Amino acid sequence: MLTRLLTRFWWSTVTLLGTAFLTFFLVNAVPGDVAKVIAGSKASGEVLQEIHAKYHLDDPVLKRLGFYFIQLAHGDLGHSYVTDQAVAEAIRIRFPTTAALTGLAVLMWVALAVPLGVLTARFRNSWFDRTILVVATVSLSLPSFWLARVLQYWLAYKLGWFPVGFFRGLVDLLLPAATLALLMVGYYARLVHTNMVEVLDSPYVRAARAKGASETRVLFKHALRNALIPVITMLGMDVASLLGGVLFIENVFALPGIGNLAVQSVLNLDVPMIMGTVLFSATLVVGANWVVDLLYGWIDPRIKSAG
Amino acid sequence: MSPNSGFFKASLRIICANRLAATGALIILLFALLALAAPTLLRLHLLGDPNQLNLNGLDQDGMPRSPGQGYWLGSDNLGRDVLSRVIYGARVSLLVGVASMLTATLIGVTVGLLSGFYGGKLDLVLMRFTEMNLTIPSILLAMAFTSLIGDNGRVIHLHPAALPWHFLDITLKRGMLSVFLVIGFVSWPGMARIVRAQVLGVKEREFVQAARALGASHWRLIWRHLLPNILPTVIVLAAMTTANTILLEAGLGYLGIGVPPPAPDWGTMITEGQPYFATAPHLVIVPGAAIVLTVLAFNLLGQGLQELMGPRQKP
Amino acid sequence: MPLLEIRNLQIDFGRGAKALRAVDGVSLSLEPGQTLCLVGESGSGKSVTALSIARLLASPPAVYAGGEILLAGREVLRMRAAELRQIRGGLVSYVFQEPGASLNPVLRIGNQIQEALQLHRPQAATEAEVIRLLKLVGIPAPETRIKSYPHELSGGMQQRVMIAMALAPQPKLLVADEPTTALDVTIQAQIIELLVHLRQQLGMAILLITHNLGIVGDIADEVAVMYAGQIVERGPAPELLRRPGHPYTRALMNSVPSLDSETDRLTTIAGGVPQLGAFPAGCRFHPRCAIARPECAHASPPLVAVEPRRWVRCPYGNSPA
Amino acid sequence: MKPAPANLTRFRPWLLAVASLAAMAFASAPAAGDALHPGGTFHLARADDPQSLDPVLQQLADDFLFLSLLYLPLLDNTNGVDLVACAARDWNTSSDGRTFTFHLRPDLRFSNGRTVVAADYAYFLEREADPRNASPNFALLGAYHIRGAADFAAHRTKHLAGVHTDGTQTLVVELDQPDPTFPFYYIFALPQEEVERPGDAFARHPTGDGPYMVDEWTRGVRLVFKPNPFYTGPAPRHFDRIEIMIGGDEATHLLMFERGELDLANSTAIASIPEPDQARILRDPRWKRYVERSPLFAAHFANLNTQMPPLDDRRVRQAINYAVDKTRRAASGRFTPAKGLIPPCMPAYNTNLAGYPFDPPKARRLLAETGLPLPLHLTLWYATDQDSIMQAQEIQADLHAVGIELNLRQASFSELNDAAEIPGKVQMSLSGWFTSMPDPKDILGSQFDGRTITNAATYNTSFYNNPEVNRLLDEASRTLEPGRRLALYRKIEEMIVGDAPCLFLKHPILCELRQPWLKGPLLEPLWPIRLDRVWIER
Repeated sequence: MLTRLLTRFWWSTVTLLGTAFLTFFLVNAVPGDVAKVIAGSKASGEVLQEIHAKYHLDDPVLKRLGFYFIQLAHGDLGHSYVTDQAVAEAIRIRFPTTAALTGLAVLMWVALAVPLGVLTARFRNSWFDRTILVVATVSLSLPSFWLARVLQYWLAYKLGWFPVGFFRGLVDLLLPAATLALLMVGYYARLVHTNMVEVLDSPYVRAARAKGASETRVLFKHALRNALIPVITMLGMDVASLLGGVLFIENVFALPGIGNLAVQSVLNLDVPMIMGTVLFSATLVVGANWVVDLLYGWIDPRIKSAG
Repeated sequence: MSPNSGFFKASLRIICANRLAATGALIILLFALLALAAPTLLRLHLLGDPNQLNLNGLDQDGMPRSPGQGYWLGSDNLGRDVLSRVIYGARVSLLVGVASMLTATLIGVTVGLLSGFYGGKLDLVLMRFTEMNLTIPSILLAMAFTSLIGDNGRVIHLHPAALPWHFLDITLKRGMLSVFLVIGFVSWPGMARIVRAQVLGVKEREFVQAARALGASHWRLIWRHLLPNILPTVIVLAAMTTANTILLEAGLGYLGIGVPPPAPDWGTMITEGQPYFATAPHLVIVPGAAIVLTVLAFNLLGQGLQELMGPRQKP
Repeated sequence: MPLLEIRNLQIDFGRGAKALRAVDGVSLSLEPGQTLCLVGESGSGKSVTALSIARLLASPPAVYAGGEILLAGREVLRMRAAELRQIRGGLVSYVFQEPGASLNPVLRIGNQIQEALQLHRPQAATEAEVIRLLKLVGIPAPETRIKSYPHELSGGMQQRVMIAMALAPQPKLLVADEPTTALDVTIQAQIIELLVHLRQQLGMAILLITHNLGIVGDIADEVAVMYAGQIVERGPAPELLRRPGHPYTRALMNSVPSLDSETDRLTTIAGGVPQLGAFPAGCRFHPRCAIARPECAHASPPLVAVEPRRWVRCPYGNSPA
Repeated sequence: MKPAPANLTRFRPWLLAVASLAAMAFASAPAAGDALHPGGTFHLARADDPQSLDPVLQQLADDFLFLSLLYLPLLDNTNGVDLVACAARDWNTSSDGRTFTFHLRPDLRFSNGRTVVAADYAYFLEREADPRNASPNFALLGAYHIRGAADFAAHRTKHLAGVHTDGTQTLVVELDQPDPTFPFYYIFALPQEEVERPGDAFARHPTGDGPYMVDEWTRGVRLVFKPNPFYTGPAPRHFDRIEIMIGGDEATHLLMFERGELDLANSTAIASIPEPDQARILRDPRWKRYVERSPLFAAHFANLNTQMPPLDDRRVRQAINYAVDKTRRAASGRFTPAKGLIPPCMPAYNTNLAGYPFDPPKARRLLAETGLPLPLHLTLWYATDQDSIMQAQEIQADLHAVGIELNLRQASFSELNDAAEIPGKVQMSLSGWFTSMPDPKDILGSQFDGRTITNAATYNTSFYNNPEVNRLLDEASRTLEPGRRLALYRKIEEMIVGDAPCLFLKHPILCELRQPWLKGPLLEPLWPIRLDRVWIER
């Protein structure tokens, strides 16, 4: 168990370093004079030179890469070219919003997807199952920004059930989280369904039935826990695609989260901020996978002894 | 009967066997036909010019007209025919979507095959690289990529130069080429992983072992034995990947870093239309519905094919 | 009154035109405390018959198309869900083929046995009772084993746990569906021995499903042989084993692996078991039959009582070989 | 985002004929007094953070909104018309128009409790004049030629020779050449001891002598103001708290406003009610009474790079001007179609200027005269905001009709700025100019002085160089006599319009919407939204 986690940790670190490397080259190829981004387009030559010196812009790329990694080793993600704010600080300020939004959304869609997946698996191939299948496919075909706009207009503005935007309290996150949940619930309902179907066909579920266990007991005590194991893996992996969805939803609902920060920094060519957000989300994904690994051992006793 | 028509018949039979797949295929076919026919429809004046500003398209307040008032799906903020723009938008979305899917499939299948077939160090390196790509949300990666690629313009003639089939002309306006490459480059890792897993399974089967024992070359093993066996999976994945690439393309358009105007791109149409939501909701609803329908069609096709072909991947 | 009586049971898979008949007119009966062995190759419908006793077949696709199943005088096919839950485990318990897959991998074995107790003997759902049951089936150091997960046990131990779980509610009938197939030879003998021993000690009836006629002699009071969804021969064990009446029974006996033989190889019956839905016309066994005659391909023979408590479905094979 | 290089120069109006509807309506608003204005929280939203809250580093027009909350200028204006004393008790100008003397109020204090003295204003001017501070106002202040500014900028002197204090209560500024517009330059007091604290604390939590101070500024999240406990300025303070949420777009802000979540529909100084919603709002009985408008001292145009063929041919540039219909959408009341550069609300506006009416046949004739093969291919760069996108596509369609194929090139604001100032890179770019001066000096001189095209960072992105225009610009800026000054600038404008280095488009009109409970004068043409002058009364 420990060796496995350590191996995973080692590979995660390698992956993250690779990601840092990748993003560094990616964003450093961005056209346009960075110094002008920093100082404004009308800055004098003197000021531009100072900035070149300050940010080591004239150094060879490899030297800058070296600097960047040394910085990273100190936990420093650099400063924004546009606002001079520390990237780490910007991320720290914005992370709670994204975390709360995501957390709320995960709760919502898991609460919806699990019963749907279980019921469709139980009543496999019924009209109910087929309907939910189509609804689920629709759900994963919705463009997040579009759905967010439509719901914002209709539920928040027209009907006034929710605040239109911004983040002042948890109430403000209800609609954005529900939007995100709607986008994800289809996928997860199907995932639970697929795993549940497999588990319901398994001998131990038959054995549980043969014992005289009630249907509810069979579904929830015997089948669900087994069916959720792959779902939890997927949840961990999905943090990445989730950040993609969050990005648009934060944008539409004017939520000050990581996604919005990323969009802003790309539009502003704010290189350190782009790298910061990319690296941060990569870390988040790797971290989430790691947590899933830990959870796995707890949920599935077979893993623990498997060394 | 040529072998080709046999293949098509077979595909048709397969697709019709599943109602989901059939629905999906039908919608895609419809959009594809409309997209291909758009220039002809335009020449026959059955469709307005998607890029032509038209003062008649605006009401007395200078606002877009709602659906019905002389325009089936209304007009946009510049008085352009929304129906025409949506149909022309299908050209962009389908072309970019399918082209990115092909790019992603090419990379994904190659990486997956090599990784799974050769294993060892190559596998380790390729899979690490895949994982790195997976750790960054694809939209974020695409955003970073987009700011990288400069403007290249290119016209693609899908017909021999000698033939005047101009309906097959597709102009890759500035950005379109880069957009599909970007989307292709960020969409392959998932595919690579699944292909690799499949290859690992097929590789151990008797007939591959037998072929290997008979001294078949690596190329022959991959081409004649592995590829045909993973093809069903790849086809299902390709359909679902197309759904995602179209969504991604719309997303980039929405952020203003996709295919540039005046190309009627669905995502861009939503961005341009959303300030009008309170006044002319059709400017957001219509292109959005087009995206949903197309993406849904590809997802249904993928879902249906998966049910038909049996191997269970992700739903 | 027999404990179990199956009359003319018919089970289909699928409905309407697509329906495939898996069990075709099977009748059986079992007295309390007796052991009945249901023998046949895989695909013969014996497991389907066994599972139908507690209506454990997933429905759909399975359809109970006809016949009746009387368990202690109660009609199983008409039972409501609550009643069904009560007899499952309470009256009839099951032991399945693959103990590893039949135990829930994420629950501790103590917990799983306790669940069976809770469902039918809630007053006895104690750790002490679980330990007693584990001791009963011969698991060493049961006090520590109750905390184990299934994958931490060997196959034989897992099957003992399954048996303990089946016995926990003190059923009148134990259905053992190929309980030894997945285990290695020495363990097989131990499990059969355990079943014999438990029957003597607890006095329950056993319905043993197997494709191995070799173990039948050790345990069975009566034997029924199934082929392609039908019973082809039925009778008291010693009689039947001594004088098999149906060519299929004979073929099966020839392919019996001996429990003490070192080799796994057996004389197999030529040809394959017919697929469900592709049963041959006439006598279903005729394509593989050593004594088949031309008319066997047309007339399907009835199950005929050749002597008291002895039935054979072959007009030519009933003269004992 | 602002559609064009927004450069809000710091001048006050001096002769303003046009008062906004709002200003008229509220001219008779009850006299300010704390008893009338019970405080409360003012809720606003805007898309982006201010660049900085340090007035020296303040660059975008949008951010000026907040300076009036944090600092008191020496001179201010009421109703967008008259200069009035603010931090200064009174002021006078010497007869040669070169020396300005300001007498301070004795009782002003910074939010750290210290009394404001004349040296604090001198410090402000010196910070702006020192190139090391990279103040975006450096060039603008430079255009006044304060005595000794060049030596100071080159670090040859420790102080600005033309700026001195007389005791703690008097500030004197001397210019090298007369300039009647100088009193309209906003001069603030900055506490040196706070500014020079290490780090960037001052830009984020500035210390000023205005009615409010920053309570919290979390970038990208919110900006909150609270009362400055030491405030003793002349105008009353109205709110207990001003909360500005940052993020979202204008459309979202308007939806929030309509739901009552905001007190003001928009709080970016130069943006209006989103155009798509304007007609709807104006028809809505609930809101139409609360819409108010004010013209802006601004011009929108597309720069035509006079050094890049085929735009080096004046006839092509003129043809473009004739080909584009500038009156399209004018009925919305959001802009006045432009004939030239000087906006109609400015006294120097020339009603006789012919400009370029919409005349496609004439455009085609001019193009034919050039003998250039049609269609011509041109590229237009523009920023990513909605207004620019629409404008660009309208131009594209109009030019298509006369045989010019316009390639559209969308670029980020900064990318556009960078590209436009590189000679020979950008053929056409959508641009604009905002000035707060009721004088054309800035709007004409900053962009069309041909001697600036060799600067690395030039505002002359048409690369227009007419020696006669250059000479007249020098002469006009020195002229004190109003009538002659005006005539000179009109002549310059005529010459520029004739050469057509731009596609002249429009003069924007600001359109704002407030909640019924928000009272007080809000809009004016120069510093359009005055948050410091309104209050809540339910």
